[in-house]
Amino acid sequence: MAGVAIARALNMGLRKALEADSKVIIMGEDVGKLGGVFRVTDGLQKDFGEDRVMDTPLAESGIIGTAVGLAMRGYRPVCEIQFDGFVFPAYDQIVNQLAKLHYRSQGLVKMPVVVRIPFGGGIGAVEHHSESPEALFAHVAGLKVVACSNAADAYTMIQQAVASDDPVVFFEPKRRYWERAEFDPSASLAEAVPLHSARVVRPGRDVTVLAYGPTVKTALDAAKVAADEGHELEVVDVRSLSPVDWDTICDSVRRTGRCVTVHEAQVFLGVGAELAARVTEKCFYSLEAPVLRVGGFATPYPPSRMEEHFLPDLDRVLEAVDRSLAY
Amino acid sequence: MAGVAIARALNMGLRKALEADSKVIIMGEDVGKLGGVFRVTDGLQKDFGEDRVMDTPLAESGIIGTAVGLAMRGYRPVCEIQFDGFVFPAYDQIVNQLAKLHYRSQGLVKMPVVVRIPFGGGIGAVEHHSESPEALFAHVAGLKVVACSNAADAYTMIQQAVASDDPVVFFEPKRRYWERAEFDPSASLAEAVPLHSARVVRPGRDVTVLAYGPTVKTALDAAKVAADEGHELEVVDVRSLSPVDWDTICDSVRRTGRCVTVHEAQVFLGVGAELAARVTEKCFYSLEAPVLRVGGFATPYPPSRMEEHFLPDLDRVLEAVDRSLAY
Amino acid sequence: MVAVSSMDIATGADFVQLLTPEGQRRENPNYPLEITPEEVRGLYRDLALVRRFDVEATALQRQGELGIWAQLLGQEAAQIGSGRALAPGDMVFPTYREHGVAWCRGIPPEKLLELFRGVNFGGWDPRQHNFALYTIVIGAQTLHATGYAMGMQRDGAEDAVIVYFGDGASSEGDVNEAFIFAASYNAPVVFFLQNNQWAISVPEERQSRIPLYRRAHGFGFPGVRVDGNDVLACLAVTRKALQHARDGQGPFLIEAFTYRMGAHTTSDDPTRYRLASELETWKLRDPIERVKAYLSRGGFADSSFFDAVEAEGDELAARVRAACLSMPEPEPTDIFEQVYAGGSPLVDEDRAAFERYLAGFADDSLAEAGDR
Amino acid sequence: MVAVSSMDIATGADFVQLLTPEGQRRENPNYPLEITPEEVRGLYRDLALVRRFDVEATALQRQGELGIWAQLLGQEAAQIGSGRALAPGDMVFPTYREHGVAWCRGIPPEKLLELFRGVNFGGWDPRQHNFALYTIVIGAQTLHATGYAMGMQRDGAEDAVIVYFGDGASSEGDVNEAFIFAASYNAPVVFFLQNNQWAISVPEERQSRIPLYRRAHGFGFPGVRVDGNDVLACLAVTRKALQHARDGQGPFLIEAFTYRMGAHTTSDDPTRYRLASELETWKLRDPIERVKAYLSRGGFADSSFFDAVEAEGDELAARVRAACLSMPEPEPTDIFEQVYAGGSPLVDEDRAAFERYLAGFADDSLAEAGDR
Ligand SMILES: Cc1ncc(C[n+]2csc(CCOP(=O)(O)OP(=O)(O)O)c2C)c(N)n1
Ligand SMILES: Cc1ncc(C[n+]2csc(CCOP(=O)(O)OP(=O)(O)O)c2C)c(N)n1
Ligand SMILES: [Mg+2]
Ligand SMILES: [Mg+2]
Repeated sequence: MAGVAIARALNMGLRKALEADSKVIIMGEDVGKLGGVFRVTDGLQKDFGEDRVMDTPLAESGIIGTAVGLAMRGYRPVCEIQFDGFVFPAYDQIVNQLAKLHYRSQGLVKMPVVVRIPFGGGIGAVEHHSESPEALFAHVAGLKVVACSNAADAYTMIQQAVASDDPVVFFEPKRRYWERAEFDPSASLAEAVPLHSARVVRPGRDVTVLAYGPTVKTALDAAKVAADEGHELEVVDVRSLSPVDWDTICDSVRRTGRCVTVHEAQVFLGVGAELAARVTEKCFYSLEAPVLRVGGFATPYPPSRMEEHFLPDLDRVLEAVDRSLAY
Repeated sequence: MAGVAIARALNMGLRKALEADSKVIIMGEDVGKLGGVFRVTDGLQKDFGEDRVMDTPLAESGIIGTAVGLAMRGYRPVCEIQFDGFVFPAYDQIVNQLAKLHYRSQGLVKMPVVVRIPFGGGIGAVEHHSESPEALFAHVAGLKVVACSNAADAYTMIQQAVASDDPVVFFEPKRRYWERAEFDPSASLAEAVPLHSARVVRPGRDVTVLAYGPTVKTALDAAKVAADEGHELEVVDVRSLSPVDWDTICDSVRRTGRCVTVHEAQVFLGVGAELAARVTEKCFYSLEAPVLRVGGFATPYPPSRMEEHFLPDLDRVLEAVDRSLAY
Repeated sequence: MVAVSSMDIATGADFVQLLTPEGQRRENPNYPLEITPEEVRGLYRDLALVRRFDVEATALQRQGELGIWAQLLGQEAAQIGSGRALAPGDMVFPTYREHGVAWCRGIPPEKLLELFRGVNFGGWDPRQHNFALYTIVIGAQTLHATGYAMGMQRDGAEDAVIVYFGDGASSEGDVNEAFIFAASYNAPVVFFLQNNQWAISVPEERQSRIPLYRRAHGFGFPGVRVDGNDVLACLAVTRKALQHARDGQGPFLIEAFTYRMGAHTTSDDPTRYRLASELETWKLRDPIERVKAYLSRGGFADSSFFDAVEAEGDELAARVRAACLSMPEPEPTDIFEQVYAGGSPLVDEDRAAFERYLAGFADDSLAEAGDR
Repeated sequence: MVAVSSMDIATGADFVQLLTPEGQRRENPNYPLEITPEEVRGLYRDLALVRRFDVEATALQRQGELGIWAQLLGQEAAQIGSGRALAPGDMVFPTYREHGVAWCRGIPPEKLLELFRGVNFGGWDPRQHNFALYTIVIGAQTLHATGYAMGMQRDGAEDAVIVYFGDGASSEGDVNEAFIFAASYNAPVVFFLQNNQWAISVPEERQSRIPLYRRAHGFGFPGVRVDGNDVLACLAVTRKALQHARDGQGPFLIEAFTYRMGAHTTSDDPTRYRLASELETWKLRDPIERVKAYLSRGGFADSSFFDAVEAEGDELAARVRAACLSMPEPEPTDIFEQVYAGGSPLVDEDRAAFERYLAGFADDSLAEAGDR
């Protein structure tokens, strides 16, 4: 079908999920009549009713905490957190309850809950609207964490996340919501690549670039420019941040011998730290250079007039690639 | 002076801080008459009064949120979180407010707040009482994060943390609270090693072992055994998890060419990931082996009857050391 | 400041009591209670047995068989009264102290020891008993209860949810958000607050300067205070609250005013923060004595009955002790079980490495004859 | 369910109003107000100027000069009435919409644009104006306000704190914990809830099924509802609440019942979730028109006065616009400023690397004549 924007693809995927299972419900702030501030739930309340697409009181802990109770009752809540910076009031319910209940109950209590979080910067927003907290969830055992980077994946991955019997924190690349791509919405979910697999989105022999969410496009843009300069970058969309698909990643790094990671979150203890540490451990003898990490600085997200400098861009990726090649 | 337990050393340090500055106040659950469940604030309310050593309502977000307000008014609150697993209700106030206010106010608003957290397992407790959430704070720009491992440091570091004009998350090695050490409480704070420095606690030439908090003792015990087997481990107490003292650490790794990290938190995206990634980047040509990481498993903290297997012990450290030496 | 002493309140007017500390029946027009001597004897038995069980568990902890134990001593009436008001389809969300309610839900008492011994996080199937796992993070379960009740609404079920929490818990944001969601969606949930007047060492006055049952009025639903040491009052009020929820009238808050006669847990030392005299006063309001007095004075039970219950208690205690001592140890590799419903390669990798590591010892001990 | 329609309440009895929508003075024995025509003219001027400023800021956003703007349209009386009740020593904790209160605290309006333009997170010194930075995380500031008030208590200060929040915010755990801490410590803080009936697209009924001012009663302190479009009532009630706090009587909740006449922010589209007719009804209760009617009818002001204020507004708007357009851009390296009071090698390292990186371009552009 013709080009579809990521936000719209998510909307289509959620609609499919609501149709597929009457236990699926959507809850959050402004997800009803407004359709969410990014319109990801546009029209869903109208078609599925207020019991299944529910505006909640303004309380994130309440949203996740009641979703946990609904899941105990057999429902499959999909919770929307309006912006990345506002997930923290719900952090306790996510970390201590949602993530641990299956383990604590020795598997008797399932937690098929999806927590949707638009993340990352670049939209000129005010503070708390441009955060990248993914590492704060990926470090928590019991959660699964994924990030989509394009419309086709958005459409498929959101359905896979809703179908998962484990809690999934689902990160959506805010500043790419309007990027369009073509895909076949009738393709069967069963034949789609598994939710927790990475994917090589551009092959290349010189340097492996690991990215996810909004920085996948950045990496692809960088690869184009690098190609003109005679360097073939292999871009891997990590897609699943917990668990990570090490086979796909290490297979690439063993071929290129060089690796650069790219995300918006601050480098210090960001997902890139785990990628670097484990890739080094698994591919030690293949590495020509240390894994280099490109990401946000060790500062809070700055006022929007400075964000273009904070966000890893094509040039910062290429600069790291050059440093890697210089080893 | 004669051997003092860590819990007692912290109590002495807090008393000194209360004496040194009338703006210092202690707040938390059961810190008053009870003196805290670990008696770290024992006797302080009696001597400094209820306005300076304050039992709070049972609400962690309220504790940190009001501490932020008290700091705006010029106070220096020291907040006790009763157990590691109970800090999460306060996570939003810590991450979005406490950590960011100095930056957001362009330096006009200081946040001299200490958040004390007894952390780690090994005391046979029920769930949520044995967590190691340090990475979840070290990844947050605007916070400083430290962990003490012995009574002498506990006494000094808590005073340095209270004296810091930045928010400090202060991790205390729960299961080592009763370990004793001798130190001179009259030594001047000015001459103490800086709060954010690491320290070589046992020199050795073969492998650098990086540890902090409760695992420093584990590492030292391992070093003794390794010595019998002819391997000289250099044990570095990382002490400051944000910022990290890379000079001390890299100086050691460049000499040994091998590095093993040890903490109780799960390895995946634990502090060891950043230590491994950056040490590899900074010492690439000196490394004979990849940095190996010993830590908790990728599971929630298990029921206490299994915790001895979950916690990195002497043997798991030695096993990693052997693997490192095998490269 | 408007601090209210607990005592005033407990004797105040806005306080439901159907059985006085002396064992006198009182009528309350709002909470009529038809109850046969036989039923009261049943309640007495419940009260006596859970207390006996609690005493045994405490002893087991002292003897090192449990890591810690949270005693219910003094709160038997609040738990049995409310627990016996429940219908089978109702769902219960407890804290870590609701041993009496667990008893009413048919959970074998020895199962309650497993969490405290540290072999698992709860030895029962929440679905089988409609009794959730104990929740230790204060207040968190009130939101789960509210969400579960919202699910019942969607299912058109005729059941209700009851959630237990304490005076200290009432200060947590989660509990107040639960009140808001429950009121907003008119969810069929009964909030059962056991005000035992202490949150470890912190007195209830630190949490609220007015009686806690009034908290509900500010959120737009009913709240009443009941004598938490009066099993009949707790039964009658909880029945009414559950009916209120079933009838689609939404949430209801019950504050059971009681007293924690023991330590917070076996790790606690109350002498550091409260006077022994306080305990003495409350012994006079003992939840079990007043039922015994009522049964004896009314000629509804004689010593043979009380002796029989005592004997039954000792048997129960012996059975629980035996079960505790013979409780199987978990396998080290149980650590890796059920982290995810769908599994995870990350967990599998750790498990494999750990198994290799354990195997390594086996070899060592053969080879080096275990010289490390 | 007991849902209450806003309209009923706004016209109900438990509602303080001193100036009707038609501009008639009303007396309320509990809130006597002595006020001179001169003072009312001053209030009119405040109301008119902040509205004019708000209109200009909205226009600047439309023209791309601001990333976003949160309009106060319709809430002028709530903000000016409460803002003018403050003493210099009182401390204010705003949300992101309190432009009118900022005006009363002497903050140059153009300073308010800096956050929304994205050059910083707030262009004023909180200490100099006793006006904290805007807080965007809903409800978080209520705890800061309570803590600050606890500090005032310790200092023996005779000031009070006022904290602003919305109807949606009332559902956040933090706000309820702030009520609890404030009541527990009897802190001198006034909670000023602007109920503009909407949390973006969510109506107030979703947050509470009873009037929000009653929330305070459940926590043990006074709560009153005032006509938020009546500047005189907001002034009188806030004065009384602040005095209550100063007198050591602790917290006080004011619910200013008003209406958000504009969109939530310039990014919002209210037509998706509310009827235009609602807006029409509320235009009849406009907070400025009624003051104008009162002044005119009473002969306290003539057209020359109103014209002068309008002219002053246009000057203000022009000044604000000019200031916005000439606002200096931040330096890229400002990103690294003031992360810590004590500095951090981690930040320094990133800063150094970034400066090398920028320098690299300079070289490039010389060398490769900028061919990337
Ligand atoms: C979020 C959280 N904070 C702190 C604790 C530690 N803690 C355990 S019980 C308790 C007191 C609870 O008091 P209350 O709610 O009155 O229940 P009670 O124990 O008296 O039945 C505290 C502070 C916890 N378990 N969870
Ligand atoms: C914790 C948090 N959650 C969500 C948001 C997104 N958000 C911004 S304003 C708003 C609605 C606030 O409504 P209300 O409290 O009534 O204040 P108003 O905007 O009406 O003045 C929401 C949900 C936020 N800023 N913070
Ligand atoms: Mg209690
Ligand atoms: Mg509002």
